[in-house]
Amino acid sequence: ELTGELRIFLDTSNPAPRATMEAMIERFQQQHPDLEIETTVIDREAYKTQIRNFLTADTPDVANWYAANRMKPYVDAGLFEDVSDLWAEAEISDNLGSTKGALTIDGKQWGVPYTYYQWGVYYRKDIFDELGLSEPTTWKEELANCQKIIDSGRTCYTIGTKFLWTAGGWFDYLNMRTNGFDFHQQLANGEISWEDDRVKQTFANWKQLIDMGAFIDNHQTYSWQEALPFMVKGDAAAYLMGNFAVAPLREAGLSDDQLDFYQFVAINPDVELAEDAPTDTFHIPANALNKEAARAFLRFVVSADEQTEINNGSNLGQLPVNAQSSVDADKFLQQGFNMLSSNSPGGIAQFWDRDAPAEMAKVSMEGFQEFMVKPDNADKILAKLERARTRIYDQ
Amino acid sequence: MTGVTLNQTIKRYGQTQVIHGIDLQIEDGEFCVFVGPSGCGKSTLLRMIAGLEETSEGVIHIGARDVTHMDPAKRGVAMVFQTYALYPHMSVAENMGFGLRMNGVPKGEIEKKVQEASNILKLDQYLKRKPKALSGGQRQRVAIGRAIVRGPEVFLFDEPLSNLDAELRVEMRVEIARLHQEIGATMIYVTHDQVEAMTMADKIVVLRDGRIEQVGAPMDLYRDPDNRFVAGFIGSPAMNFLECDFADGHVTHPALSRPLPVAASVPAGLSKVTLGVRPEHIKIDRSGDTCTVDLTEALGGVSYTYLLTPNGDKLIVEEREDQRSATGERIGISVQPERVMVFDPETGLRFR
Amino acid sequence: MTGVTLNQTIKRYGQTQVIHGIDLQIEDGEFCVFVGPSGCGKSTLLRMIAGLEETSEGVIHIGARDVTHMDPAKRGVAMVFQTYALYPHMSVAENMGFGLRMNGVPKGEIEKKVQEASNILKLDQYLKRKPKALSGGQRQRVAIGRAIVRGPEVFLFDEPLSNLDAELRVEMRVEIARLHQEIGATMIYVTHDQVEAMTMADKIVVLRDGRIEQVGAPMDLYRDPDNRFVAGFIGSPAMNFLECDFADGHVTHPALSRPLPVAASVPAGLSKVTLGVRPEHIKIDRSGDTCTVDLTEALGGVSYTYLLTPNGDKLIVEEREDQRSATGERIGISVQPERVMVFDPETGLRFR
Amino acid sequence: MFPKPIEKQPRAAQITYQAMLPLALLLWLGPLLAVALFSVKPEADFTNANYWGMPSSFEGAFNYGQVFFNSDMPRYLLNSFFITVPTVIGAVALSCMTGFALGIYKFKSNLWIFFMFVAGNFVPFQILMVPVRDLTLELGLYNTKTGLVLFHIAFQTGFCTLFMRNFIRALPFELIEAARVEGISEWRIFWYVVLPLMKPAIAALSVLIFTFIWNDYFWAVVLTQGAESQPVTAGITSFNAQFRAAYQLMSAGSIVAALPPVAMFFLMQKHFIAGLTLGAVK
Amino acid sequence: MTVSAELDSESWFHRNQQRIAPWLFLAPGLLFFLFYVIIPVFQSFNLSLYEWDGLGAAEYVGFRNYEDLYWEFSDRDAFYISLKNNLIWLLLYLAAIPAGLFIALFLNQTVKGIRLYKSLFFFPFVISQVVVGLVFTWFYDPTFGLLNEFLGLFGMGPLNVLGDERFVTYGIIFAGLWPQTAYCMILYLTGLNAVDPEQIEAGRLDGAKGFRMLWHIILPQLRPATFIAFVVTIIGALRSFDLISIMTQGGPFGSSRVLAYYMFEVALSEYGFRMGYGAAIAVILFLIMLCFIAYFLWSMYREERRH
Ligand SMILES: Nc1ncnc2c1ncn2[C@@H]1O[C@H](COP(=O)(O)OP(=O)(O)OP(=O)(O)O)[C@@H](O)[C@H]1O
Ligand SMILES: Nc1ncnc2c1ncn2[C@@H]1O[C@H](COP(=O)(O)OP(=O)(O)OP(=O)(O)O)[C@@H](O)[C@H]1O
Ligand SMILES: [Mg+2]
Ligand SMILES: [Mg+2]
Repeated sequence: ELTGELRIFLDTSNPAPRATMEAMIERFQQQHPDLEIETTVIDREAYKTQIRNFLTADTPDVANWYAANRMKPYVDAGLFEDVSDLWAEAEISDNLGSTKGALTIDGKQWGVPYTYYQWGVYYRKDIFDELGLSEPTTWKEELANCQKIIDSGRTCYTIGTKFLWTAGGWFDYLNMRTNGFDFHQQLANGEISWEDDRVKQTFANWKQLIDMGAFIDNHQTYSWQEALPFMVKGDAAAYLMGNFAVAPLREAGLSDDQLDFYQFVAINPDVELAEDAPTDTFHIPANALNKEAARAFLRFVVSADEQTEINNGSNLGQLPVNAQSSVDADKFLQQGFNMLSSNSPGGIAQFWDRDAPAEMAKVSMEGFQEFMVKPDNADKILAKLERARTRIYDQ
Repeated sequence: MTGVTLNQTIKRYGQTQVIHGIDLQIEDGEFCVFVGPSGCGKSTLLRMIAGLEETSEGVIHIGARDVTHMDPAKRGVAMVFQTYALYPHMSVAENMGFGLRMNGVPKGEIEKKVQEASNILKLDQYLKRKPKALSGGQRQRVAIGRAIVRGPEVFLFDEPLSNLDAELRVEMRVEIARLHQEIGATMIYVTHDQVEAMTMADKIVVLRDGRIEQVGAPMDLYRDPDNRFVAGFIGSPAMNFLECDFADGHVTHPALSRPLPVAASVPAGLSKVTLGVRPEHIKIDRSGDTCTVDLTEALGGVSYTYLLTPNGDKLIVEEREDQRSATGERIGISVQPERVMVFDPETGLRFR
Repeated sequence: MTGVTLNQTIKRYGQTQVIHGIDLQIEDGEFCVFVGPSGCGKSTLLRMIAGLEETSEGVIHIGARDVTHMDPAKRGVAMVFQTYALYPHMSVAENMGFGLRMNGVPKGEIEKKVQEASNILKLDQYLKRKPKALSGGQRQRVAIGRAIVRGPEVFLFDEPLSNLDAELRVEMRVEIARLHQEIGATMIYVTHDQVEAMTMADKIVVLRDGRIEQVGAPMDLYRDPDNRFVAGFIGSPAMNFLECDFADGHVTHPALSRPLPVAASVPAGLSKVTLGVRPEHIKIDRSGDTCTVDLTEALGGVSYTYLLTPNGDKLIVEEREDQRSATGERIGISVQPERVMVFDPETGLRFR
Repeated sequence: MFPKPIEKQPRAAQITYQAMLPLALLLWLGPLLAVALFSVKPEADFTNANYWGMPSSFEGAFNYGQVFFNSDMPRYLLNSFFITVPTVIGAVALSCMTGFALGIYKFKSNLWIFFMFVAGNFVPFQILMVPVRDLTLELGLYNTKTGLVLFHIAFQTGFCTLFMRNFIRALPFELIEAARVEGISEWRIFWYVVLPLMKPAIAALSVLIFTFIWNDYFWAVVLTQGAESQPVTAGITSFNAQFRAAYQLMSAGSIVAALPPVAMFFLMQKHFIAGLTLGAVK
Repeated sequence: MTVSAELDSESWFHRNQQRIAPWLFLAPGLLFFLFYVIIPVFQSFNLSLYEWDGLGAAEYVGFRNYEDLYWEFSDRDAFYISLKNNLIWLLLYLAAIPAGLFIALFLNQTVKGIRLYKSLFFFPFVISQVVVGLVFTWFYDPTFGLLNEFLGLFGMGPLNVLGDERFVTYGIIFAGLWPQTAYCMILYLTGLNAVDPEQIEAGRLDGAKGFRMLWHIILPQLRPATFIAFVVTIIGALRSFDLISIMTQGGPFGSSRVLAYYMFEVALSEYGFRMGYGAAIAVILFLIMLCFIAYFLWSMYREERRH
């Protein structure tokens, strides 16, 4: 039986996820009544800087984070516990195979996933209907649709790039559709010049949208939440976003009749479709004091039942990582699940700021933001990114 | 003609009236000194003439011009302040030339005038210095220079020497007096220093509580004051006052060995009067024994003897160096009848 | 015996020496006044005696004890500062008793002593007040009270009255003199006020540039100064000095109608001397015409006449009220030979 | 007085001036008033784009209720108090002593030590960020109020010393000499003579430091995380993350966060201004 | 010094009280200050020669961080922008001084209720910069901000101040000027109180009026206030962090960064953790500030000499 103290740090500061997590921890508590669990929820943005500090001092026993490159610095610094032992257990190895890669560095696993979600285009079905549009599948259709939307006095896409990463989403898709998953990963790994013609092609595609006025104005001053009302009010018809956007859109009053989803269209027919599906994870800091309880907690989180529970529509509203869990009947989750499992032959990316090293991610997303505001600066921006690349990967 | 005339001038601060209808005529080229106890309105009156305080009622003329509501800069007056009020960031020359500069006088002319003034005041070698680098006396001279440069018709001084130490004060006093002789402008001078008033003034105006008590030449006020206030105020050490019985043209007081005849015409029926006699007019009579010597102070050339009269009144007697009394000694005093003054004990008015 | 003795005391601040080997003997119970121009080292010397400044060289005794390097508190001295230095947050009684309290004297005893002192100084009714609620004179009295309470052997005063106005200054001066008579302790008093020095001191120490010029009783210094500096420093208005030719026991000067015989023994071969004569010892000779009246100042009882001698020297003459000269008048002067002093024009030393 | 007193000017000028005062104030405080207005509006006003009009209903109680009962705000406020008050006490206490030492005693390094405090007070504090964070981590005080308090005390000591030393310098030195002649030990001179006289300075400095520390954001971000130790300035950002785009709540939260120093200023105005002009440097 | 032959029985401590006492009084404050302020400054200098991610071991790289800064500068990258913005801050922030003076002159009257007005005008200085930042973010908001409503009245705008790299820095500085002006205002108000009335009167007699009076007579007397206002404004400009962090996070695309924010971003933010690099930026910032510190200490030294 587990005793002692278990300190959990979470970044799920938005009301719904926060409640979900707290409920889950409560269930774990009931299983282990003698364990003293202390939960600290930190603002999502602040968490990203503070994880550095608390991994080295005042360390919790469990902390959530993100997969792939985002966890690499901590793994390299020896601040995350190697949990390969958990992954060796049948329960996990059998059911969590699809996400293992995202959690593996140097052949070892450094945490467990607890949720993931699809990205794609959420759109106002009622507006599409009104304009007689249907879900596009090709770049040409996409552009045509967009033109019609614009002609109707709306913009096609809402977006808020104040915190930069939303622009990263657009870049992910445009680049993966233009140049393919592998190219995209090589770019993230610094193996390809930003001044490569293929990259330029991606930007050229992007520019088509920008030039026709597809994005809302002033997006650089909005956070992603602040960009929601444009869609809610019908000023914008679509939003390239993660599935977590559904909840606030519904809250804001959009019914499922008004809201729908389609996979980002193909651009280059020669490349296979690949998707963004960021995986959120739990880790045990290397300096944790109660690793036994922490491991138990991680096992608990990935168990099929908990996965079903926390990812269902009334909670996180995302996809469970355990193959044994059931996906909520929610139409977006179903569509997403299908898309990721059957229509993503190219591969699954984590997200630009998780795949690229932090510094590169920062510089490049700034570049994306700038590009979206001043598309004519493309060459200058790419030159700058190229300079950053040579410096960052050099070290 | 640039005298200054005040006609029924009144000054009020809100409800309180501090100057109560002053009439005063200061002649062209006269050196007029305002004296009086602190708070009597000397500065206020001066500042009304300067235009720094509004005149609530009445009329002020400078020369033939009615200046009552004129801008200070237009009145043709210059003022020297107690704290000098030099501009600390300007050099001596700049300080002196500032007023002209503000009035658009050409540079060359300013320089010439500054040069002239600094010649008069022997400030030539300090023209480049800042006021901070000057001694008190030099600063005061610059302040005066600033006034001279503007060539005003009337100079106003508000206790210009009270921030200087005793020695410098004497020096500057003489200098201002000389300046007055040299340039001959009308000057109005506020002070509460006895000596300054006596030595510098052509005319002294004694103020009390916003009213004029007496106007006159210094020695006239000293010899022939109108009332007890002026008599006590002018002269140092101050006049001695003794409350005496009066009868038959004679006053009696325990300190006096016998009744003293007085020439003043005291109204009939008055049995008490105040007798005033200056310290230098009392002679010590070593054969008498009406008073006790309380203390003596020898200052070299002169010494002051503090006496206690039988009824506890105090008297100060000035003695020349050769005579000297010892503490505790019992002595008498004698007074020449023509040297004493007689005042109404109620109103303080002098009976002549 | 609690006199104060200084033996070859020297004070240096870094490189500069400001007190140059002072020898001084102050008797028990004596009232000793230090005077001298500003910056001459009066305060420094006093503070060395108090122990507030280290003595660089030499020895200081208070009574029989060598206190040269002793803690101020151990010297048995009390000091009264120019700015009073009252603790503003303590009442009068607390101010006076604070030193005793900090040194562990029992409460009852403190109270008794404070009571005694406040009786002497008539401060009884103010004991509960804070210094802020007192007038300048009362504050100074509290400062003195604080000194008295500690029952010191030596009182030190550093210009205690210079922050008071003229009237109060006279009053407090008398009071301190009386206090000295009452408690009879040794007192050392720094001032630059002529009158205070002359009237209060048993012994005046005249300092210049960190050296003693002369020590003596007030009237001795006045009548019989050792040198030109002391002669000029003591007495107001200051002594007149004339550079004269000397021959055959007579001095000649254009202002004098004929050579003046002097009794002083002037060294042989000296043809120039400085003649010193006080303003009150010059008589105006209306029949003469050697001098021009530059300016007269009438103060009432006395008036000062500023004369210009033919060679441009200046002279001040004191006249009694009856005589008076007019500006520009030409007059002669006469001096009684026994009233003049003769000084070495180089060293300033007096020839007796 | 400059400019010329308005009461000495024509009646028309007086009336214009009197009228302009409130107008100017309104303009000057406009942004703040807008926030206050926001904080009593119902949410509906924002969705209906009624940003600047009158509130359609008065929801002040509800909004502020949300802030106090449905967020971490009260905790952040408490944290701020527990950070600010000890800092004020600590910094003032330390600087009373350093100010006394530097203001009263003459010793060779006096001026240099004083200048060190002054210079330290002026460094861009960002340069301290990394080392101080490491030091705090090493001391095990990261993410504690104590860690923040200790640093604040140390850093503010620079400014406070400048302030106190100059204040003590202005005290009449004779007071200390008088006490020394009376045989009072140095410590007691400090305690019985100087400290009571420093009351005004202590008051002024306390108010000033209170606002400085209360309003600190940078160090709160660098040295703390999470609601258990962060002060309200840092808290308000996560509060805003929680209620993003709920302008009425963000406004109410901001007002609540701004209130304590404002109240402090109003209560202790005299001291506050004295502090600013005496010490005069932030 | 000759040592007195007579040695008291007092303790060594008692005899040397005056020499020891200052050090005892200084010790706590001095130690605190040394450990938290002085030593860290030198540590930062040292750290700037290392490359360190805050997690593993630091690697000595000599001046490479500075080299990188140089390249960033010559490439007109983030460091160049930060430096440039810092200079803009320095220059424009000084506008708080005349603005403060103007308001102080406006309020320097004795009409009824003026005290309350003065305190209300002082408000912006007391509230946290975080709140100021929020307030101005809304003020500038491109959709509903008061600024655009206002511009709309004159048929201008709309302007997205915080979203436009041409305006963003000026927008933030303007927000910063708000509290800073209030600060300068209070300094000038107290300064005006201390203006020697006799000098004003002398000026009036000399015929100086209005602006000429202000320029020739009042301003020179306000020098101390101006000096202090200058110092605090410079410091404020160089330390500016809160507003940028709250209002733009350095954006859009990094165009509103200043050194203080950039170093935080590099060293401690989400995508950062190049401690050595951050330290190098801090050192540059420190060196800029050093000019002002030196000037300030020098003028203080002169002041001390005079006493
Ligand atoms: N601004 C003012 N408001 C109200 N009363 C004033 C004002 N200025 C002066 N007074 C009053 O006017 C009276 C005269 O003041 P004034 O300064 O003229 O006196 P004074 O004779 O110059 O005194 P002192 O010798 O002390 O300078 C005083 O009673 C004073 O209190
Ligand atoms: N701390 C010091 N350092 C250097 N020189 C000093 C110091 N204190 C005083 N002096 C110098 O010592 C000399 C004597 O000063 P002191 O204060 O004793 O003069 P004083 O006779 O009291 O003058 P005053 O009448 O102005 O008070 C002066 O020349 C002064 O400049
Ligand atoms: Mg006056
Ligand atoms: Mg002295």
